[in-house]
Amino acid sequence: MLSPLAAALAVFVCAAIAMVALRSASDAIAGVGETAPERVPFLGGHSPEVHAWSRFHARYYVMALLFLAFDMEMVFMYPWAVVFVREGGIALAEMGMFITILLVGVLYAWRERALRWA
Amino acid sequence: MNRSLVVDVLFWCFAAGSVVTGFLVFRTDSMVRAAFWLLASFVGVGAILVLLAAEFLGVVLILMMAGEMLIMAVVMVMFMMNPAGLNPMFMVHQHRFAVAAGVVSFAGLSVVALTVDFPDQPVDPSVDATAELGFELLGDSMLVFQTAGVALLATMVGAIALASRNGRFGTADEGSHEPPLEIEELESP
Amino acid sequence: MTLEALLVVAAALFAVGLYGAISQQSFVMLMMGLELMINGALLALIALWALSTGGNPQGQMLAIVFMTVMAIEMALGFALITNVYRVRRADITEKLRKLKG
Amino acid sequence: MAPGVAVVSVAVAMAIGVYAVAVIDGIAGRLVAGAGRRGVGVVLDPPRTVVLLLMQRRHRTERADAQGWALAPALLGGLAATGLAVVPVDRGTAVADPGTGFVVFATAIAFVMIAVFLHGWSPNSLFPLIGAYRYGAQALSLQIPFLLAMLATALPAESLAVMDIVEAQGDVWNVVRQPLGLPIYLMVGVGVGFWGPLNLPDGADLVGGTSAEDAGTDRLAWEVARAAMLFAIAAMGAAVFLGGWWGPLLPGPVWMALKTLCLLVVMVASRHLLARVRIEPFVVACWAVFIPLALVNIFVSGALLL
Amino acid sequence: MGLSAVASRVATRAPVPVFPVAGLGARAAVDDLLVETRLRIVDTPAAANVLLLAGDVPSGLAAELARLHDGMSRPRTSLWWTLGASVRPAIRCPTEVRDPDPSILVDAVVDVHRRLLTGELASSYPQLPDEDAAPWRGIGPYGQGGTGMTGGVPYGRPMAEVAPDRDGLRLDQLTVRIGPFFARFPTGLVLELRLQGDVVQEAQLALPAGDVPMSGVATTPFGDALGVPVRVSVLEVERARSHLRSIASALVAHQLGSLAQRVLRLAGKVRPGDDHEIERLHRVLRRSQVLGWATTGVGHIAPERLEGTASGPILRASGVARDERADDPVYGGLGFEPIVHEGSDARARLAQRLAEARQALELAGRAGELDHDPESPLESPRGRLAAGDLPARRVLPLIPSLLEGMEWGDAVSTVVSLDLDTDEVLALHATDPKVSVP
Repeated sequence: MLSPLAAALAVFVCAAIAMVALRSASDAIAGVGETAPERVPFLGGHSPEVHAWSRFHARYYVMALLFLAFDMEMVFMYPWAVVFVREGGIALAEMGMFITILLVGVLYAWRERALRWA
Repeated sequence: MNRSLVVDVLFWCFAAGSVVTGFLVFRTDSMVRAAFWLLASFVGVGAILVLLAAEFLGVVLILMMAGEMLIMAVVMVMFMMNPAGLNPMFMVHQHRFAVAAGVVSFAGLSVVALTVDFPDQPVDPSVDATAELGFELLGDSMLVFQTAGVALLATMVGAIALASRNGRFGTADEGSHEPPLEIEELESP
Repeated sequence: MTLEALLVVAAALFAVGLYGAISQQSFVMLMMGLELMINGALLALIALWALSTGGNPQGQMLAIVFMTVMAIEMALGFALITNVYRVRRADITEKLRKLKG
Repeated sequence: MAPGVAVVSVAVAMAIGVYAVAVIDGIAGRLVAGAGRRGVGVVLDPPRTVVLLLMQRRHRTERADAQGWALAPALLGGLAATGLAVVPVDRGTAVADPGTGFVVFATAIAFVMIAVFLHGWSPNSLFPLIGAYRYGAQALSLQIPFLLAMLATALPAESLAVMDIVEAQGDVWNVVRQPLGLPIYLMVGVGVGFWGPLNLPDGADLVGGTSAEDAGTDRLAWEVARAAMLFAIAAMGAAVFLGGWWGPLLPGPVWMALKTLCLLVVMVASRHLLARVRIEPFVVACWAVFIPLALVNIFVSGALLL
Repeated sequence: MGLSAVASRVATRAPVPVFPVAGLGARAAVDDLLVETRLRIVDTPAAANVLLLAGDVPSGLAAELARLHDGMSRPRTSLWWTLGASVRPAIRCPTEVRDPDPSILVDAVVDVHRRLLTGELASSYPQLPDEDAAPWRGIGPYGQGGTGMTGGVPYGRPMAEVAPDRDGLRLDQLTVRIGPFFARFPTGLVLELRLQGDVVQEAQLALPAGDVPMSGVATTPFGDALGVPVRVSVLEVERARSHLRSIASALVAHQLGSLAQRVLRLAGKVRPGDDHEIERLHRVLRRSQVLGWATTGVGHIAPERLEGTASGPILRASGVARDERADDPVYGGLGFEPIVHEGSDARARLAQRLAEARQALELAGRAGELDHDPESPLESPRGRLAAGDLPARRVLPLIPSLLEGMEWGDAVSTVVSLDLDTDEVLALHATDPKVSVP
């Protein structure tokens, strides 16, 4: 007998292994090996001048930082949701206050156009 | 099979995994791999937390770390030269001192852990830890909870003001002048 | 899985993190060291909570605060790195030192 | 549940789900295209394509991150399986019903972004790379509305176990209690499964995006994992919004299957009816519209609960 | 029968993954293959087993064609659908199909694919020699071809260099040449881009020179109308078809492939007076929001920038009521009035084409036996057409400045909304390798 989380873990591990196995299975059927020109990344006919791996400018970095802070609210909300009905109005008020404070941050980001990048 | 044996085996797997992947963070050339090794280390710790009856905390730690480590990878790739480790690299300073500090801190902390006699008071498995946490959140630790909210708001505002180029005070890098271009050959081992 | 074993593992994580935080030149790698140290501390905290304090709910609360601190550290750290890079084009600690003043 | 039974039942569910996605997609495509009713192809083409992809040689790019490339579809498939495992099929029947099943599912959803990013990063090629980063923006914006829309359903159950959440819908389904929740859930669900209008990482403008360099089983594994993820999202939606096994006359699992199928049809058909959205307005919409809406959903349904 | 034999028999019945290359005079035929259920048109060579070359692929693109071929995964083969062309493609094609009937082509492709899977036909060999992009082994401490952390050419390619950006962050800029076989662009269009992240910092046209037979341009009714009288109804139906095909390719670019199939089917069967069919299509498109969220505000061109450059629907979508047909007495007698849309963006251009397609069928229904006089000005679906004055020649120079600062998805939407003609783009290679900015 497995505890539920262990069952979930077992399912995860087995599915992942199965996917890797599936992926490798064709190497036996279809063969492996290719020449240098066959490994050139596709750009529509031209070969790239530089490696694609670079200091990629992810222009949404400000949104990502906003996410880092805002995502934390989920940690507080899960336990809150469990006791919400038992605690009643006080729970609603407290979480309302907490969320309102955080939403001010989102509002600020939106006003500063921090969510846009192009 | 004995349940505690299974737990022990799993614990040592996760423990070894999280320490080894934690170490690999500093031993890989690719920044994406480094971030995802760190994620693996957190997942290992999260799994240990689950084994320790802190089921909610463990799972939520893993949940939080997915997003955080993705951002870590994105930012690392932006701000590292040679982010994918196409050329091998080893960007360290005061390496010997760092190794010594690591070893000493490990030894010291381990000695503390092994010598100090902590009270033996295991958590009651019948208690719903998540609900406990919820009551704590809305009861005694209410102030902590709200303070966290304010701190997070301050973080958001601060991060946006710092990172965003176009704020209400004008362009962030205006008036700064670029340092002269310098070619530095960094030591490789 | 004893308390001692857990604390030793936590110490190992902390030590690896400390090594990284001291030795790495690049800001972002330095932050990974810090994260790893917090990771070790979190493990030690929960180990003590679960096995030594009998599940005092404040221990869990403290763990959540740890996670929040981690998020705040990352957000502000990345914001600072972005700003420093934008204004000074520095991505490793030495450059910043050299540029001071 | 014994480990073997758990794994096999999830594998069967996944296989059925993936096939269902392929068939629904084929039927919806033909209906929208106004093509003739040559039905056999819709049913038989998916397995034939699977065999074809098995016979195609895998493609590798120069200096790719081979481990990452192999790991990405495996991770996505594993996450889909985990997500499926925590969905209850009938009262007391679930592969895994941990007390935090809800958070486990959310974690599986959160890790999709790791899988997609890894998948696009690994080939060291431009279009996959752009797709990977685009999904970063998309997933980070989707994450919070998704979690919030799901979280609202935990309020009436006072528990994070999915079984309890379904159990609490005996008299009224959550879709009635929280009419805003299901649309938001489906929208972000389509986004998490990067399907249809929200298929930005593998989009047509990137000629395949993160899977542009995939051939043979690489492509097969990725498509299978993605379809399984869609299925898992639909199944979870059926459980937490549409009352899972609750329903008159028919046995519980049948109801569960029907409800899952309904949501799956809606999600899969969106691909043929809605155009690709632009990433930037989408990110703004997530933060400025969907997060506030999801919060309103939580607080209004919470207030009504008291 | 062995397992692999069974497998290949099953696999031969699957839709064949085909990467099509539309050469001169073959764009419409290749686009129409989308409706064939036995083929699966794919966007990248990695996913394809069959490389379908249609029409004349100019010899100037030989190197790119070889690279495209080598990018396909095995088993693979190439097939040439001649469509009246005579110049052989630059790569070896074991199979040729001379019949222009698409169903015969599909049969041939399926057969080739079957033979490929069963081993009767050998998978084609790489076209290019097995050499790295640059010599790199053995130089530098790790053999990366240089020293230092960012020096050298690891694995045969240099790393990207930093460049300034409007964001103030000096991060790496990727220089890439996209095309000439990029599925969303007309064949032959090559854009040299500098990308930072997914944003286009700088765009340039890089049309390779080469000999292109000019034959392809003349095969459409509009090409004929330059020299001889052509029925107005024929011209107008052709205009409607062209607009519908353009809308179909925009739908494909916005991930609505099945809707695009419906539009292509409609394009294949429209007759004079079928404008109600397009009315129905218009309702479907409005419902599916193609004309909405994906294209509004994308690719905005200020009307004054269009002065002297683009004509046709692009111009009229910016609110300028200029149409060569308005000066044609024949059209005047039919009660022709130019349609205009405001907006100047991709959405307006799509709506413009849809409205013009409807109008064209209406006109065709009324035109009866009337002929277009070769002396009168000629308005092709893409704008004013005269001998030696191709609409694409005036539109192409707009692209570089238009794309600058655009996110990649929007850039693709914009190029698609300009409805460049493959034949014209390929013909420009021959006549004028440097398209000058007016």
